[in-house]
Amino acid sequence: MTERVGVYVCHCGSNIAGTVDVVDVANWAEEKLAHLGVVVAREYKFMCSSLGQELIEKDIKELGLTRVVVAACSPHLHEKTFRTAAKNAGLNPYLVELASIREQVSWVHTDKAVATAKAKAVISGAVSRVIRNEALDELKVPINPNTMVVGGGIAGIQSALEIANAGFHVYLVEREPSIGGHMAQFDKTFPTLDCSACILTPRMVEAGTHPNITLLTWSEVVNVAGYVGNFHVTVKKKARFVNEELCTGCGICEEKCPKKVIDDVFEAGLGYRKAVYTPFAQAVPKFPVMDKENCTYFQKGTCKACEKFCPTGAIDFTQEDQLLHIDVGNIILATGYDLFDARQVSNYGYGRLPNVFTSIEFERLSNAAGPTNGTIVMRDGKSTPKSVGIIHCVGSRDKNFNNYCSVICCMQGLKFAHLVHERTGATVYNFYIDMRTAYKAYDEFYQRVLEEGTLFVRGKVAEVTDAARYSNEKGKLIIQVEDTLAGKQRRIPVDMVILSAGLQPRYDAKDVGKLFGISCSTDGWFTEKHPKLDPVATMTEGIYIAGCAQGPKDIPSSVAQGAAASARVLDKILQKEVALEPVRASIDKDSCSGCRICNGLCPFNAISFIEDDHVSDINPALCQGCGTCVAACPAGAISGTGFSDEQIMAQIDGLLMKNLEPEIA
Amino acid sequence: MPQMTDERVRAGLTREEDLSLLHEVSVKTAGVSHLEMCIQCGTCGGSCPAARDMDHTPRMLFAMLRAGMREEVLRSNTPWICVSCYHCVVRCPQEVHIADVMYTLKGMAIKANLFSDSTAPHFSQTFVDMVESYGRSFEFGLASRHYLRHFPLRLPGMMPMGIGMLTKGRMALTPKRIKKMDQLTAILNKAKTLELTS
Amino acid sequence: MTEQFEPTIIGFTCNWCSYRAADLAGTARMKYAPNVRLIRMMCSGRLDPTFVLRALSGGADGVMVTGCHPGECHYIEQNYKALRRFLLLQRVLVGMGIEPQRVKLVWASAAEGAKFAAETTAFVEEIRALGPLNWGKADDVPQTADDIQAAIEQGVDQKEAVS
Amino acid sequence: MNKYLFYPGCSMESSAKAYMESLNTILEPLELSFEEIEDWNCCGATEYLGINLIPAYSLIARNLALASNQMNPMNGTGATHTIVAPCSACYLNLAKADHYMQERPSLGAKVNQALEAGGLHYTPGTLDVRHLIDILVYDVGVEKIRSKVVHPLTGLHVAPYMGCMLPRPDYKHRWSDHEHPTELVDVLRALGADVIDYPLTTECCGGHMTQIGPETAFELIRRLVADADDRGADLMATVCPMCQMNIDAYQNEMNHFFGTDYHIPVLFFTQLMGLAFGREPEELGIGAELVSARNALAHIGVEVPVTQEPAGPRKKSEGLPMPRRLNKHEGKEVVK
Repeated sequence: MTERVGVYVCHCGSNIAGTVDVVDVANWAEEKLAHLGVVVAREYKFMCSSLGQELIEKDIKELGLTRVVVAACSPHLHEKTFRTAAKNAGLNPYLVELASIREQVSWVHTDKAVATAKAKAVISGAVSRVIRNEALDELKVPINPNTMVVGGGIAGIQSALEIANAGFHVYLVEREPSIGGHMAQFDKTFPTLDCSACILTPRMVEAGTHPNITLLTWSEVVNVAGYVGNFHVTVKKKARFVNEELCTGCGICEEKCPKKVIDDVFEAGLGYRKAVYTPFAQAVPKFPVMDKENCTYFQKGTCKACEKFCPTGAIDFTQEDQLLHIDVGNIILATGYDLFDARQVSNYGYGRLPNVFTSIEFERLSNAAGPTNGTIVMRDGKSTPKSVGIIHCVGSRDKNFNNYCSVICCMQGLKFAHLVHERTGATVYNFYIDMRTAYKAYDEFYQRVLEEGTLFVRGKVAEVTDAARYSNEKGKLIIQVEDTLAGKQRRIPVDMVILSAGLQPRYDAKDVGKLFGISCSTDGWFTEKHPKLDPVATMTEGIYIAGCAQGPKDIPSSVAQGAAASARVLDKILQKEVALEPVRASIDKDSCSGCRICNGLCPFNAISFIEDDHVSDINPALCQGCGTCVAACPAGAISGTGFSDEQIMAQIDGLLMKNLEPEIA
Repeated sequence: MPQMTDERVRAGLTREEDLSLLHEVSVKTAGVSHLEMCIQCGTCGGSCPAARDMDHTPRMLFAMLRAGMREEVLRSNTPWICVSCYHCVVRCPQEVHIADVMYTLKGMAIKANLFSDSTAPHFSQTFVDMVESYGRSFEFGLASRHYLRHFPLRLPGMMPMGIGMLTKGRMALTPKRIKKMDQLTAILNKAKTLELTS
Repeated sequence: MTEQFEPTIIGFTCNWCSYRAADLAGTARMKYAPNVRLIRMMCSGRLDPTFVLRALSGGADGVMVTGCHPGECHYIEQNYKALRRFLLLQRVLVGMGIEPQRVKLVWASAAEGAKFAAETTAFVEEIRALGPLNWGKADDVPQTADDIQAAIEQGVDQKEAVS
Repeated sequence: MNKYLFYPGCSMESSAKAYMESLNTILEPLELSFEEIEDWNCCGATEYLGINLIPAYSLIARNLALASNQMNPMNGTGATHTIVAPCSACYLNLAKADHYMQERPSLGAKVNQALEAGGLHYTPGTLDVRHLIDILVYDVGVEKIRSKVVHPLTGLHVAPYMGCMLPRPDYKHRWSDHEHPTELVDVLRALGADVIDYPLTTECCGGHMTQIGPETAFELIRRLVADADDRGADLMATVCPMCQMNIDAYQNEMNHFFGTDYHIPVLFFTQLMGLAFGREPEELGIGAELVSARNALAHIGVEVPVTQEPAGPRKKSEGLPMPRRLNKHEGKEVVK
């Protein structure tokens, strides 16, 4: 059957008409493309206006159009508009094609004749294609109202609480024994200097006791299958060797455990913990975990002190890792960040010079619940520093390490300066490249630290050394830097150096991204759907991101993103079902040879192999429509709706139409 | 004319054509200089082991390049003090090829005859003369020519060392010459007609 | 005087990065050569090499394939597959007696309107220099794998295409 | 037998003869074979680059072109595309030319244009430019070195001095670190030496500043020597002729300049390897250093014979005044 095609050429005011002879284009289309089925071609000042849309709707109804081409702006702008118009007039929306003659023609070329000819070619391509379009229906799938939040830092906690408070169930998965994340390690929070634990702990408790939240700590997601609304997640709940039903969290096991080990995680290597432990006093849940690697019983076969003393018999050496299968409709990833390993900047001496500390070490050092009860001392554990240098941008804004600004380090450095000053009275230097104190009440904090007498040196520190050049440098750490405002190289001897280390993506962020089917930026942070307008959604429907997993940010922004992600999830849950774009691949089982070439190509695991029939099959809900398998199928058994071979081939031919006058092109 | 420049600089004026100075230096530098990427953090000036003898730190020099202060930059002793230790290069957060930019500035200063101290350019030139004549460096010839010209007063103090070097067989009194000197000369003569322009 | 040869080029662009880069070039009113006509695909991984052959046999003098930068693919990693196919395709073209540099692979993110414009203009000039495509007319069709490799190395700086 | 192309550099025949002599003694036990590049020329040190760019790179590239021609007949005999330089400055120049000719194709094209005038051509990337210690640590291996030690240097406190141009700029990411590399430390430890913690290990020796701005250079030498002395070093081990020359030959003048009295001998690491492998000091050029290592080596039972001092131009040196300290502009002229 011959299609009846309508072509609509938009002037876009003078945006298109200024460079393209739209009247000529319309006349040409009606005449020269008639053989493809064009029955009408019109030009109009603003096609996207309601009058323009009505024009199309009227033609569809009155002229019985079966296909529509709108030559206007980029499809990314108004494809939806014109498809809706077609739908209103009773035409399947996928029978409408946009020909971009603004972004790709009138705005980028200057010669009117050339631009007009190119516009014709573009329209010819679109018409050739549209007559091969098929009517498609959106896929509707129901939404499972349960949600999984991965990562129990402040962003994840916030997300979980928002959704739980709205009355829906949340699984909060955390890799460590307790929720709380990095924030639990901090002493004070800038700029208000609230005690971090004081504001965080109530949230942790709320999350731990909320009837709508299932807390899965010491657990990791190991597999994700399914699609928006219907994810099937496998969570590995690592053996705690403590029966959570029986444990009261009394702490006797930890007290009696004879094995003391350095706590590299929570205490950042500055403190000790036992082999059976809760990482910190306010941990949620309160149940300890047993560290098999260090437990004397597991290593040597005897001890069991914990078991002997446990008043409720909760210690269980036979416990094994469990795999939990959980179905959810949406997932929020709030997996946080890793601290930049400052040893990489070998000129700053961390790891070689004892009195060089990292920011997280200093957090623990200044924390009243930390290894020194909040006394700021040097590595010997007793001397108070008389002078302290705080170095900003360690590992950040540096092409040798991480290119980006880690956002929090300036404020963190200022906070450290304040704490050192307040608690030791030491002379404090801050070395910075640019002082970045944007956001509410941040610059005021900078003013305050200036007022307290902290000395600021604008210059990226070149090195920290113990090689004294002059007698006053003996026994000190010398910070060598160009004071760029004074234009002189300076050597400043101090007792202690704190490296305000940057944030970087979790070491396994790439793998986690793959697991959940989302991508990472070149820096390694999870990529949001739109950097400004859709910052917590991802390109994979039903997967959202919040907090530092998306990029470095401070606590207020993390909390805001946590809340934003839950708003997006609640929106989905309340819609009860979700419509999926019908751009999908499908396999013609009769043509499929069962070669399985396509099986390995799909990053979304949408293609499975049906052993019985010896053919491959595509799950339309998992398929994202990239088309890679379509291109790869040697048997031509896979077709892509919306982007079929026929459509693309026809478009190629259409674009290459001759006699466009002039022959640019 | 230097006086004119001083006037101009004092008045804070920059000629349009001087704004291309940074680009010019960048183009003439081997490798991709990344000079335009400098964020003025001072890592170079802080790292430099010889900064105290420089009239401007490398960072300041780069700011002056941007400002189009051609004569002031080419007159600076900074490139001549640079010891090519590459501390700044590996530490630079913007991967600016600082040491190579210094070589470029030296070459430009020599061409423009704008250096305030001739010791270094003459040493380099003497060294190059030896290499161009013999294909190998010739320490004795170099040292004797250079010290006589620039450090006549240092010679006495150097004598014990020079004698030591000679007696311990560490300095030859006659130069070594490569076999295909004509080949090398042809290469260098051709090379001298070429310049990096893009 | 002979008129300047105006090549016809078909561009296959990925919906997420390079098509948006083209949009951005437009929004920013960057000017580039008008010889390229674009086809939007969801992903550069959709590129079936036969599309390129169809375009070249149908009158195009060159084909430009654009996708997201490696590591930034909207579909995780499909642009790597596009890269693999592209490299293979070049060999096939050589085998057919077509200069492999008539196809070009460009990575352009949605933010790289300027890059898109510059690469397009540069490619048009490259094809202009090659002259019109005489499909299958070349006498010196390379025969051995080594010949093919040599022809590719001579013609295309593959590293540049990848980076 | 691992075969390599070898670029000795000018110093190896003169001021660093001891380096060459000692290097020759360790090749065989470590099963290394070096084939010298035929008719190599000076790399231009740090001097030519500041005068005229294209000639400077062409000068270096001639060596690369010669080497790449020479590597062909050796095909099939091992790592033939590797060119070894024992001097850090030569190493850097060769590596740099190879690297920049790739990074800046326009430079590569011009350099080749010049080379063609001499009938040569070099395709950047053909050769792998490496330093001697890189070969010893990463190809030969520390274990093998340790296995050849017959006279451990136990009790000898050595400051490991890598110098600057070796670990930096490190175009190929070869070194363990740019600031505190471990390669030399590992070799010296394998010899049994007591390696001291020497944070200045990659600081500059002054380079050509000993020739053109002695006050700058003396300060750099002072820092190195003073810190080594502070930390109890008996001697310093180096991997570069220029470093050895500066710290050894100018130490005395530096002492005069600052009124200090340091006495830190500087030996090439290959000399220490030779000693540990059981060679005699004379075979290793020990004694050629101006700050004598005799006392330092006596600690570990090595006797260095007194070298005769043949008659030199001594007569003219009598009765001359002591050197004066130099002011910044003394003895220099202003060119207009």
